[in-house]
Amino acid sequence: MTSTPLLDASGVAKNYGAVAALRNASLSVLPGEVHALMGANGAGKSTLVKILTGAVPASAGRILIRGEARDVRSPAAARRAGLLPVYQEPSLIPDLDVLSNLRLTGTPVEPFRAWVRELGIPDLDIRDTARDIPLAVLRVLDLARALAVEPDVLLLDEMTAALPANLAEKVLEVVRRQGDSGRAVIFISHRFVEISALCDRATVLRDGETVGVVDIVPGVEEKIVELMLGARIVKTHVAARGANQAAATAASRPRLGVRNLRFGTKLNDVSFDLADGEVAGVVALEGQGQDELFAALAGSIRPSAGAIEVDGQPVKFTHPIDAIRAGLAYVPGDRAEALAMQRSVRENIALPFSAALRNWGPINMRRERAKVVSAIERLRIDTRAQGEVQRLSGGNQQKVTIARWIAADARTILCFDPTRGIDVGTKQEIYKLLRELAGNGKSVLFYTSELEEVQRVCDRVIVIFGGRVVDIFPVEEADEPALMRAAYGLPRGAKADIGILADPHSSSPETSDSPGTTP
Amino acid sequence: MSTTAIQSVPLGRRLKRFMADRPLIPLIILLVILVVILQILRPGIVNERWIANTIKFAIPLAILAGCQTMTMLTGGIDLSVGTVATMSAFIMATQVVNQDPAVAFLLAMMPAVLIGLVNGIGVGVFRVHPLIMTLGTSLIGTGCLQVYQRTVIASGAKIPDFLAWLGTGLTYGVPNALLLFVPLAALIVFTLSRTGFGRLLYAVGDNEHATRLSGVRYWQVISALYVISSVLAGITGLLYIGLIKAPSLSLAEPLVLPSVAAAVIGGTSIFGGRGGYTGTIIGALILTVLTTLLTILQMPEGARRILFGLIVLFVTAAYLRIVEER
Amino acid sequence: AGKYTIGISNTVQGNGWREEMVCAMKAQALASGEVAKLNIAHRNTDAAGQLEDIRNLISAKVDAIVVNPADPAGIKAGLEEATKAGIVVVAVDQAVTEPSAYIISNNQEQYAYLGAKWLFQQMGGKGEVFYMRGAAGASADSDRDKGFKKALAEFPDVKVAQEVFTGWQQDQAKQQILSFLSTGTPINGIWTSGIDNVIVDALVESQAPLVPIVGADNAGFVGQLSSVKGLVGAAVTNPGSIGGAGVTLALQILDGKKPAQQTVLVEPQLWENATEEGKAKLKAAADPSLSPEWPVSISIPDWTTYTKDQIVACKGPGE
Amino acid sequence: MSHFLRRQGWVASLFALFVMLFIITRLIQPAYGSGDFGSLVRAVLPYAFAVAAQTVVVIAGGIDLSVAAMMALTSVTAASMMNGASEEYALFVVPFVLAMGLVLGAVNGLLIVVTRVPDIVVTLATLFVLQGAALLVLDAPGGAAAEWLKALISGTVPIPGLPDGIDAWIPKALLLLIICICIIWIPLRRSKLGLSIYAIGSSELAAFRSGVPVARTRIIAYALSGLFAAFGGLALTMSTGIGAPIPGPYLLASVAAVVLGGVALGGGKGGLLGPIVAVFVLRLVRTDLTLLAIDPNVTAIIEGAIMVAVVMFGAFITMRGRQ
Ligand SMILES: Nc1ncnc2c1ncn2[C@@H]1O[C@H](COP(=O)(O)OP(=O)(O)OP(=O)(O)O)[C@@H](O)[C@H]1O
Ligand SMILES: Nc1ncnc2c1ncn2[C@@H]1O[C@H](COP(=O)(O)OP(=O)(O)OP(=O)(O)O)[C@@H](O)[C@H]1O
Ligand SMILES: [Mg+2]
Ligand SMILES: [Mg+2]
Repeated sequence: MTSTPLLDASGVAKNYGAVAALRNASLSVLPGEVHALMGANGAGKSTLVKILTGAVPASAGRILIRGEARDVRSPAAARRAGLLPVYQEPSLIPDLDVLSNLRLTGTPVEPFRAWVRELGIPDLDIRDTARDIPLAVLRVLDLARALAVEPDVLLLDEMTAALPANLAEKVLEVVRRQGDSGRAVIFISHRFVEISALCDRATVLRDGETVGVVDIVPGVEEKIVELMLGARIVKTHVAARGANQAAATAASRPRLGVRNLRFGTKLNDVSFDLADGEVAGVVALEGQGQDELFAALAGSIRPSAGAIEVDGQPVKFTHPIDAIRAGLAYVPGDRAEALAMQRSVRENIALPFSAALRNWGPINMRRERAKVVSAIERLRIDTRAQGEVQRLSGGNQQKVTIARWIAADARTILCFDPTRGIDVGTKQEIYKLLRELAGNGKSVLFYTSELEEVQRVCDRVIVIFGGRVVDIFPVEEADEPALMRAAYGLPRGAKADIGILADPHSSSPETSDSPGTTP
Repeated sequence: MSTTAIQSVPLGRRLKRFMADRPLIPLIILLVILVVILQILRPGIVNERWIANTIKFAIPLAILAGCQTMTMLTGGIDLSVGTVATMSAFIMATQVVNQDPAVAFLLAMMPAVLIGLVNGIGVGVFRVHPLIMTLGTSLIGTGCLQVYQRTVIASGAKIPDFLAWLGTGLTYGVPNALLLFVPLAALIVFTLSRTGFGRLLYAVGDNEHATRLSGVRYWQVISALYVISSVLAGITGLLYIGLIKAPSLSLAEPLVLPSVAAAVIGGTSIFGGRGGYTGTIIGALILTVLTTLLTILQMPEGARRILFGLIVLFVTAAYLRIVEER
Repeated sequence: AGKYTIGISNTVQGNGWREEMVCAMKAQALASGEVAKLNIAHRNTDAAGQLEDIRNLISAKVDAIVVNPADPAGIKAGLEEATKAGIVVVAVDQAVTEPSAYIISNNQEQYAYLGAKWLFQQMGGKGEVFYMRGAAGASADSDRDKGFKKALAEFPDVKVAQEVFTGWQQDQAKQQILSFLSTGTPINGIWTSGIDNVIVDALVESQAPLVPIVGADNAGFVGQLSSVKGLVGAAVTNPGSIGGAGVTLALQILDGKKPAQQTVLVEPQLWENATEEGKAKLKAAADPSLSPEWPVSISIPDWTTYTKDQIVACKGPGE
Repeated sequence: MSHFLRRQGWVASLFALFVMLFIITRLIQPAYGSGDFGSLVRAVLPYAFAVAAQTVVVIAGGIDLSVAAMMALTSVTAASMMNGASEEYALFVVPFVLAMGLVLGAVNGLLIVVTRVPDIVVTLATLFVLQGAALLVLDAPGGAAAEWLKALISGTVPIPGLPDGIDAWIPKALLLLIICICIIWIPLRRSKLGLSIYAIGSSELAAFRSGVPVARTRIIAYALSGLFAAFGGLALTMSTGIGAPIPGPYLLASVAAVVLGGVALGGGKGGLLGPIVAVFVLRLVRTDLTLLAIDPNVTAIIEGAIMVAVVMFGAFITMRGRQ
């Protein structure tokens, strides 16, 4: 293929004050290609997308669209040039209903509806206000809106990160077909499975610079990781707990007990235990009640029936502080929910220290500093832009939300999809961290939308479907097909074709960063 | 990640970055420019006496602007400070005629605490927008003051000597009011930067949901905040009556809008999460000097107001330009 | 015992003068024994708001409306409607352009002229005067400005050193005078539009020379005229009790005793402390028991019949 | 249906409150009739325009502190231009003043966009500027208004096909208000521009990324606000027949009515109907207080308490709804 690239950017640079988000990035996308853009957290992927689509002006660089130099100054101009993004954060107007959002962007309604159905959301009411729509669905709508105008180049920034497996699959299918129809897609993801299932080539960014363009062939992952991380090659073996540990945890009294928990129509009867030193995974498709379960445990909502026990004592939470006092710390999936974006990393981490009325007085700065710094170091947070959390990259922001509870030394951590949008290196760190915490006797309840993580980190898997616990089984039995079937509410052992992730050909290269956890 | 290389940056850029990191400096420069203009227009005006006067009038404004700074940090605003200050001043001046000063003081501070509490509960518990809540309580307070005023028409009024000393007195040419203000300002600055409560104000204004997840009870923070704001306003009222020495039913009302302006000029964001008190103090000084400047100018009142508006806009815009990065 | 309902409309709240006016209305209504109920609309608003109040009073079917107009011309339509509805309309303090309305008013132009003339005489017919006006754009202020300018024209050697608008706000006035004093500009006299006691305070505090000052008959200032050593000044009466007179006039008309002309002007008096005779007047007038913002002339001979206790109690019929 | 209720529920309850107050008014003063209602509408008129001006910018995520000053300036300009001029000249004055409001409003928006100073500060500054300009136009209340303009808001017009009994309840002022607002608001609300105004209020970033020209939309929102304020200024001149350079109490009243009317101060939510019904409610409360001859000092307390109570009640309802 020697056709001119649809999009050709070179020498792109972007400075935010003293921070250079991009130094010398280049990207060239051919027609009919699904092109992966990869890089560690903070490498500048999102920034590049924003520049290409006119959301942010570049400090330097040249952008050619179909061989012509174009100055894309605004998202509207990019749209006219045939470039449509789906950004890392949802960009529907929260207070307008879906229909108005479509009219605002001049999106035709019928194609949009068709795409929405295709993407696996059959019952969307387009008079619903965007604010009331769950995050995952919003992302899909964002995508459908872009698809509806048949863009030449679709730019997807971590499109699948916040999606449950069933929706993610549909997205991947649709994206692949885009490539087949002669259009191009720029696809950002930290999940190698997706990259290898989908993409033709990958451009790798490191520290704001393009460090390589590779063809996606089986086994290339190793190379990409090397490129992405440069000298910092991490090869951690996050082993699940050993057998002796298993015995220990089984014997001890449960740290957290959930008994017949109900909440409205979302949670119907959830019961399980969480032991000291255990990491329990929660697996569920989108909207099966996992949000409510975590919210109830975090004290954000009051369950309508059932009981929560901590160390065998029944507890009632009326406010998150009650849960925190009982040692339960909640890390929400959406970092924007957890962070004061204009404040410093330090203040964000130290926030729980001042929460209680009796801690409103003068702060012991030395002690605080020590704790904060140790948490920062433990999570390896990139502190170049620590004055304001909003300037950190998405992944580093995510780390701050966890660091807070490490600093506060919480005994039980409720992690809701903590690795959403985090690069492989960082993911490894977080897995290790969670295991380490468990090793220190802490308990972790861990919901993840990436099934393969379950095997890495968890001791046990709790499967929720339709607001009920449908299965609980040890990690040894939790291979991806089994998890997938369970998540769909199918009995264990049944066989069903459930999409490309079950396809052995596309998931087989997934070895580079999942060393030997599958039995 | 590699450290960013120290490049040779042009001087102008470096200067700008230097000032951006210390937002107080450009504000002080703006203040000095205004003073210099004043001195050019009326040579000799900038003398010891003028400085003392300016400080005397800037202090009540600065304290009220402190109330605005703190409430604005949480994304709120306190429009009832004018009424609260007036109430405590009026009650003090009328009660001290027949009461022990200490009793009069307590009586004077009572409505302040009460209004602060009502504001706090309205905003913190019922989630009424602070603008409406404080506007409402300020209307209610004014009404109550009017009713109260009728019961004391015959008793006359008196300004306690201590307040007059504090409000107008000078010691070695230095206004006594500084004795109250300096510790108060230090306390506010310290509270905002080095206490848990101050941290929470910023955090609540930035992302309330996040603070909730960290275990912060919003209503506690907000109630405490509005009570503190009201108490500060009450104290301002007492100081102000010592300065003006004429109790009236609208004594401190004219300070309300300028107090908001002082906080904003000083760099506090009206949307919450950003700002500080030192900037506010300079903001209050800038406004006070500006008022003098316009009094001195011989021009029609209309033109004077136009100039005032334009200068406020220019000062804020210039300040933003300097402090803003990029 | 009374039979009439009287409506009152006032558009400035929280100012001592206006409060006294309202209390005088109440006290007079009570003292007359002819009024069953007062219906008072008393708030801070503009001419359009006063129109609303007047129309509400018409809806309330009052027998007479006593109004301190926000503007002479701006409420014409409302007053006309009131007259058409058979309601007696009396404007106090300022004139109105509606011909059917009766007016009993302090003569604002004369108020300024009298005070300014005395002041310029005290200054020996020459020198610089600090001219502290009321609120820019208020009609009482522009009337007073006419009187001041008239006096100024009679003394060609008197110059206005500085003209400021106090907005009838004490804090503003004090800040203005202090700023002005610190410029060191010499002045020979100060004319104020009724914000007076804070000016004396400012002069005393800053140990500036006490130049002659003209103010209004506010209790605070009248007290200062007798008590502050070395202060030469004059208080021009601008009785808030004019409100009581308005009620009396309305009742007279309701009782069928129409006055000879539509307009009754109450002429101001000047009390100065430069002569023994003036001092005696001041002494008689001074009333330290009053709130310092209240004018001391709490009654108007022939027009008001209440006692001091009644006006100070500020109670109307049925309260 | 549920969409409609969720969106219009607040307006509907406000309207119910208004009807209830109206019934109370009739109980207090059985003779309260169509003429009195006409008075109410005339009192509402300037407030309604002020609140419309405020609503537009609040929906766009801003606030306009210069509303009352803009009304004063347009009012004195109209009054001084019409002073001693012919009746026909007013035909020129009205569009001139409206255009002036539009342009000055746009300047507000432009300053906000260009200086990047927060809207609250810019409009505070223009508040002083406009007030000063009003004082330069007329240093004391004065001027005049054409008779036909004044007649435009008094009495009723016979509407063909309506019985007189009903016609009497539709005063000209109400028609004028409805027409002026409908001509501007209804087409706007349905247009892409209207959506853009909601969009920048709801989330500026999302709006920008959806291709909305944020700066232009903001300027237009402020221009519209200026236009409505100019209508308000004209309404003042029409009802009083003069222009007064000191702004009336319309600023705080407009903000209060915006919130009472269910428009979130953060922007992006609500409509124009709610705030205008809120203005009717507030004015009728005033009438009732006067009819009841309540102690005037207590009326301030009552008005404040009602404002706080209604908003608290609304907040309480939303809180309940959320749980
Ligand atoms: N507005 C901003 N101000 C200052 N620095 C910024 C800003 N936005 C991004 N940065 C910095 O630019 C760098 C690149 O950020 P970007 O969001 O593009 O990373 P990313 O590759 O998308 O990372 P992630 O995978 O975590 O989303 C980071 O170091 C970040 O701190
Ligand atoms: N300002 C601070 N700086 C650093 N660490 C702090 C600070 N305040 C509290 N901590 C630490 O955070 C943890 C929780 O402190 P906190 O005082 O909130 O205890 P708590 O869990 O509420 O106490 P208790 O369980 O006794 O009620 C402790 O480990 C404490 O040492
Ligand atoms: Mg990113
Ligand atoms: Mg990411």
